[in-house]
Amino acid sequence: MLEQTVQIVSNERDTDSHFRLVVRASRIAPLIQPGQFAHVRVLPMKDAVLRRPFSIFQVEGDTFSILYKSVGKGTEVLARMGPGKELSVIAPLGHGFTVPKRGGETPLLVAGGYGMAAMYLLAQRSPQKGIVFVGGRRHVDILCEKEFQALGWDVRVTTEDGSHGEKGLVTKPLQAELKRSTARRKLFACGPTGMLKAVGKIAEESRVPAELSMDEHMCCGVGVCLTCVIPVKAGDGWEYQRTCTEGPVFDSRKILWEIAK
Amino acid sequence: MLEQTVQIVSNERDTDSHFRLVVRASRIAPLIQPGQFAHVRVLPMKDAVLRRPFSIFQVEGDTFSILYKSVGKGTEVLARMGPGKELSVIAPLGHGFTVPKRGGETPLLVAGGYGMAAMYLLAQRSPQKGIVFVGGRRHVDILCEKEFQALGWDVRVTTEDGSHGEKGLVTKPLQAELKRSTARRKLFACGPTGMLKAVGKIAEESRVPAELSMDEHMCCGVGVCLTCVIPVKAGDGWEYQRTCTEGPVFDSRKILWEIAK
Amino acid sequence: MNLSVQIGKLTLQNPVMVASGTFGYGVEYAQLLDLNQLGAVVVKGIRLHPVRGNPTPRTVEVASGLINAIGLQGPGVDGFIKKYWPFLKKLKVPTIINIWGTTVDEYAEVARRFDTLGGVGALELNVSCPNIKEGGAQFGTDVKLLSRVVAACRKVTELPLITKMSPNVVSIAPYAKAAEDAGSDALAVTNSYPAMAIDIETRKPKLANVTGGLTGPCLKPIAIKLVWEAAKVVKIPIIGMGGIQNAADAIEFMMAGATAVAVGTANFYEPQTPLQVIAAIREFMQQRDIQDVSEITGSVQTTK
Amino acid sequence: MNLSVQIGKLTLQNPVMVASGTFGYGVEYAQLLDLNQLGAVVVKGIRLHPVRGNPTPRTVEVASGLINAIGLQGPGVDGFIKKYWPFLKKLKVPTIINIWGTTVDEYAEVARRFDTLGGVGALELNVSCPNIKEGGAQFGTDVKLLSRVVAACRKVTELPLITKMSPNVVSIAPYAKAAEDAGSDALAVTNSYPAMAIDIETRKPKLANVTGGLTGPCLKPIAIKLVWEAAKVVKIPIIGMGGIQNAADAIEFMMAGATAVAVGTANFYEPQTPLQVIAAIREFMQQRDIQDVSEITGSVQTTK
Ligand SMILES: Cc1cc2nc3c(=O)[nH]c(=O)nc-3n(C[C@H](O)[C@H](O)[C@H](O)COP(=O)(O)OP(=O)(O)OC[C@H]3O[C@@H](n4cnc5c(N)ncnc54)[C@H](O)[C@@H]3O)c2cc1C
Ligand SMILES: Cc1cc2nc3c(=O)[nH]c(=O)nc-3n(C[C@H](O)[C@H](O)[C@H](O)COP(=O)(O)OP(=O)(O)OC[C@H]3O[C@@H](n4cnc5c(N)ncnc54)[C@H](O)[C@@H]3O)c2cc1C
Ligand SMILES: Cc1cc2nc3c(=O)[nH]c(=O)nc-3n(C[C@H](O)[C@H](O)[C@H](O)COP(=O)(O)O)c2cc1C
Ligand SMILES: Cc1cc2nc3c(=O)[nH]c(=O)nc-3n(C[C@H](O)[C@H](O)[C@H](O)COP(=O)(O)O)c2cc1C
Ligand code: FES
Ligand code: FES
Repeated sequence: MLEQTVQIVSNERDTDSHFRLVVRASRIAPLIQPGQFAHVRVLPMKDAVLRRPFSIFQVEGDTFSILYKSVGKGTEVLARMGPGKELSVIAPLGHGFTVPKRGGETPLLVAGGYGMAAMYLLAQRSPQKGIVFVGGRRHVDILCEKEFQALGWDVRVTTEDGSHGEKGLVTKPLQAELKRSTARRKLFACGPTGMLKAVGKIAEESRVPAELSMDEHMCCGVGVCLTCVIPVKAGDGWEYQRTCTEGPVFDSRKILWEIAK
Repeated sequence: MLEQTVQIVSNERDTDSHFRLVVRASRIAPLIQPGQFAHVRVLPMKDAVLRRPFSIFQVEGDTFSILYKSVGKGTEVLARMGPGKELSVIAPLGHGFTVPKRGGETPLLVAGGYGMAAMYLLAQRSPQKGIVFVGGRRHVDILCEKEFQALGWDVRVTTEDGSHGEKGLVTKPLQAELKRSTARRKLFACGPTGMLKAVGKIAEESRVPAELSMDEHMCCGVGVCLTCVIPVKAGDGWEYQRTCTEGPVFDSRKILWEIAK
Repeated sequence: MNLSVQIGKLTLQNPVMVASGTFGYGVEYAQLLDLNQLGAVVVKGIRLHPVRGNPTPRTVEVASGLINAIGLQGPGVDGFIKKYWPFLKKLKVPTIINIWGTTVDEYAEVARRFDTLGGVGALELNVSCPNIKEGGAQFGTDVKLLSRVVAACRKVTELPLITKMSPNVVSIAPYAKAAEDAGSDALAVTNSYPAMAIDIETRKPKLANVTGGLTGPCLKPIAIKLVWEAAKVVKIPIIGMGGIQNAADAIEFMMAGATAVAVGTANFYEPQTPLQVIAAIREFMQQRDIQDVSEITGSVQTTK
Repeated sequence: MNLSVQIGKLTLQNPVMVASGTFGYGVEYAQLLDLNQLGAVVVKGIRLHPVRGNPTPRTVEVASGLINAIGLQGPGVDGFIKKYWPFLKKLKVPTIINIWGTTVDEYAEVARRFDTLGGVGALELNVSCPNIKEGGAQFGTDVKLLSRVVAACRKVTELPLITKMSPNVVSIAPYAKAAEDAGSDALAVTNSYPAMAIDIETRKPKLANVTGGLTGPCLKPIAIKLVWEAAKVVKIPIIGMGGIQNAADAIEFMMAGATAVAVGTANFYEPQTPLQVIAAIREFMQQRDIQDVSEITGSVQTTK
């Protein structure tokens, strides 16, 4: 974890309201592990008191990038910032994915929306290639499909409106795949909470392990404020653990969905 | 008084931290009288709840301009806004200067700092030319000297550090001028409160009328909030009158300097 | 689609009014917006006699807010009637007159004067101005005094009475209840919050009055909570205010329990705010097929 | 040039600490800044037993502020001593422990436990958390209960006691006086202000706890006034907090009467804030030839 003032290398529209931001962060880049995130202070956002968290998408040399959707005041201001402008970044943060080992379980990645971004490094650094299941509402919500294909992964697209790939939810081809064979597999998922919950259930039913990257509202991002907690099994009972510190990636068996809202 | 969203035509550095802003405001421009001001909403200034008042400098066709000093958060944001960007303006506001009549008293203008800007229209629209006394701390504080000369007015510069014109305060050459002749004269002044007070005193001693444009902290700018008041003689006593509505220009004899802080 | 709301026996064509002290006597803004589109015009606080108010500086901008210590400058009842009433009485929308006094009797006397004037829409009792030594907040932070002021005014007028509450209390509930019990027809929640700012260069307070009242967006989360709490204990309508800048803010107040709202500090920045809020509330209702604006009031879903 | 200040018998190398609940247990920020440069580290509130805290969402950003309803999640005295004390006790700067309970006895018991621990810098009595049903604010808004809590803790420890005041009172003066009289060595002014926000799309409160405590820059003008008023009635030092973002804010608190200050919400945005404030206070003093930081305290020039 480091705090660094970084320069924007590029910040361009991807699809629709999604943008790709590349920053030069020489000290941070080498430290990044798959599934970690960056806590970004958008300096021109004047009446804000919080940073904004984003999963780290790609790392290249002394740069890293994020893939973000413009949804509110922070991301809207960010989307208007050009190359050369400065941001303050605290990164890398959080406990990321366990990178698969050669010869271990076959990784099945499940992503929704910008969850795709959080999994690129995992796919890239995994010695074992697998399948990426990616879902979205419309075609424009399917991000970085090409990048995953370029890594040699099998990408299975679903959209709710059928405008790209198979029509339906991402869990449909995932379940089909799990039924198709009995090979050892492990799930890795990142996306909206509803999807994560569904993936957790599928994992349990199929008795495959799963690592889920939880999307919780954050404040400090470094473990001091206790905003971002989720209920996690501990001892005989449960306790609130911090998504920003113990997570964002949790073993799906540990999450108490009944208590989480 | 109108509210209009206007486009910036140009916004360029003048001297030091002074800028000239020209906006296209077709409905407002024709209404402007000398000594009136514009109340400007700097839209990107996010956590602000107030507009910022500026004297109107020049009017040309469907544009008007202001000459402003970057001193705080509003003017700093403003200084970074380029042509094409929008501002919301309420103008023209306030009760301005009485434009001299042909054959009447000779106008003597006294200006400090950006007070100079507030007097340009007065000089331009006065059928009778006169003298402009302009003072500042340093050479860079003397604004739009050339513009007044181009109007055919006699410009007498003083600076406190002697870097331009006569060394000393603006009141020095003014007093000398008043002593020099007994012709009928009228003073018009705009600048810091200390200067206005001194001019008011000189006017009283020399028994010449004076109109002073008061620089009071403003809030609404249109007379509803009662922020900008100064103590003014009324009946047997005095009352607080609004700089934004009854002023900014007041007859100097009416101002109660003892009560004003 | 119905936007009209009821404040006692007064019907407003829509729930958006302006906040006392931020809209002068209406006439000043008449050039910039059509006053007849408002729910009501609420004028600056008036006591029996003319009031000079505090020395300057009287306002200072702070983060997402404003502190003011105007000190209730005003023309007094007679001055108001002479100078502003001829204009106001011709408006098609009601005028609500914000009144105050330094004694219970003065409140009642001012209420009586406006009762006899005829044509006044409602009276708003300002028992919560933090910027004057006598009168104002002392009445709004003492339950017994508050009851007495409201009851005394109730006795002399049938005009709808709106009690303007102070935010500066441990819990608003007993005050809200007291105002209702004493005969108030509605509550205005909330007035400004006592605050202060210091110029570190001069080491002087930024206001001549040293302290003042904080208003604007920074106050909204506090005001929302006060409205929500007051709405739980009273049956009379609440007029919500404190930092409203747009329709989302206004709707938030209504969901918390407000029947109507008032736009204050935002007028200084953008005088069109009240009209923009009205238009956008209408749009919000259209999009969600809400037939009556009263469906929004108190619709927040809480388990508490 | 002297920056050190005195809080009871505790000497701080400079007047800038961090606010409880915004700095975890110190260890979390240790990678980002040198804790040994702070005036003191103040840890998150601790009661006798472990506390789970409230459901989520627990915080929401508002205009120039934050509302939180964490609900004092924490490891309890034993958990804290086991998990965090080994790290904290090695710091060169004092650790101030923020404590609370649901009864007067629990406050005293927690105080006693930390007294016997050894090496603790001071205890801060949180009698003003708005986010828990029992304990917290109920003690801070009732003068008698407040006195009892402070007196009970005073009996069991010689550690400097700092009473953390609630802003949610009509006047802070009687509470400040009560805390001083009951043996408090200092006051912390102020805790967060009760507030609420509603999501108008879902019609649900933005916090699972419905209401929370407002902090950040929006609170500063209220906090400055509270410090100024408290400083007029007590002789013990005041630790000022509420929206401090930079040295100018910190100096404003000191001029209002604070001996020391704490940086809270700003840590989330910029963890370097406390160190930046220390550096800039030093610069402020240098430029003005101020020899001792105590010269700033209470130096506001008012006629009131
Ligand atoms: C660990 C983590 C990783 C993330 N990675 C990415 C990413 O790779 N790409 C991406 O586009 N977004 C990502 N997000 C979500 C991103 O942080 C929010 O979209 C962003 O903070 C919104 O900021 P804003 O100022 O634009 O929106 P605001 O104006 O603050 O809010 C707009 C809307 O977004 C919601 N929102 C605000 N904060 C969050 C949050 N933390 N999580 C979810 N919704 C929120 C609000 O409730 C509101 O509805 C991630 C969030 C977390 C916690
Ligand atoms: C009628 C009138 C006409 C004016 N004409 C001009 C003009 O032609 N050119 C020009 O440069 N300025 C003019 N001013 C001053 C101008 O309004 C302020 O400089 C501006 O509001 C500062 O805004 P800011 O956000 O940059 O500063 P802030 O960050 O708000 O404040 C920075 C500093 O400026 C001071 N300040 C803030 N508002 C005022 C104010 N209304 N008057 C004086 N000082 C203030 C503050 O006290 C502070 O010290 C005029 C003011 C008035 C009342
Ligand atoms: C400059 C100013 C003057 C005010 N004068 C009065 C007043 O005379 N009477 C009154 O009851 N409230 C007065 N108020 C309070 C407002 O009516 C309103 O309650 C408060 O500003 C909160 O709303 P806002 O945040 O939208 O401004 C005044 C507020 C301001 C800013
Ligand atoms: C997330 C959060 C948690 C807090 N937890 C505590 C706490 O445990 N005990 C306490 O006394 N104050 C707590 N506070 C209050 C702060 O210590 C401080 O008094 C308040 O935030 C005002 O300062 P600020 O505006 O600089 O944040 C908390 C504040 C925040 C924002
Ligand atoms: S966001 Fe603060 S603890 Fe996780
Ligand atoms: S600035 Fe509001 S009355 Fe003049």
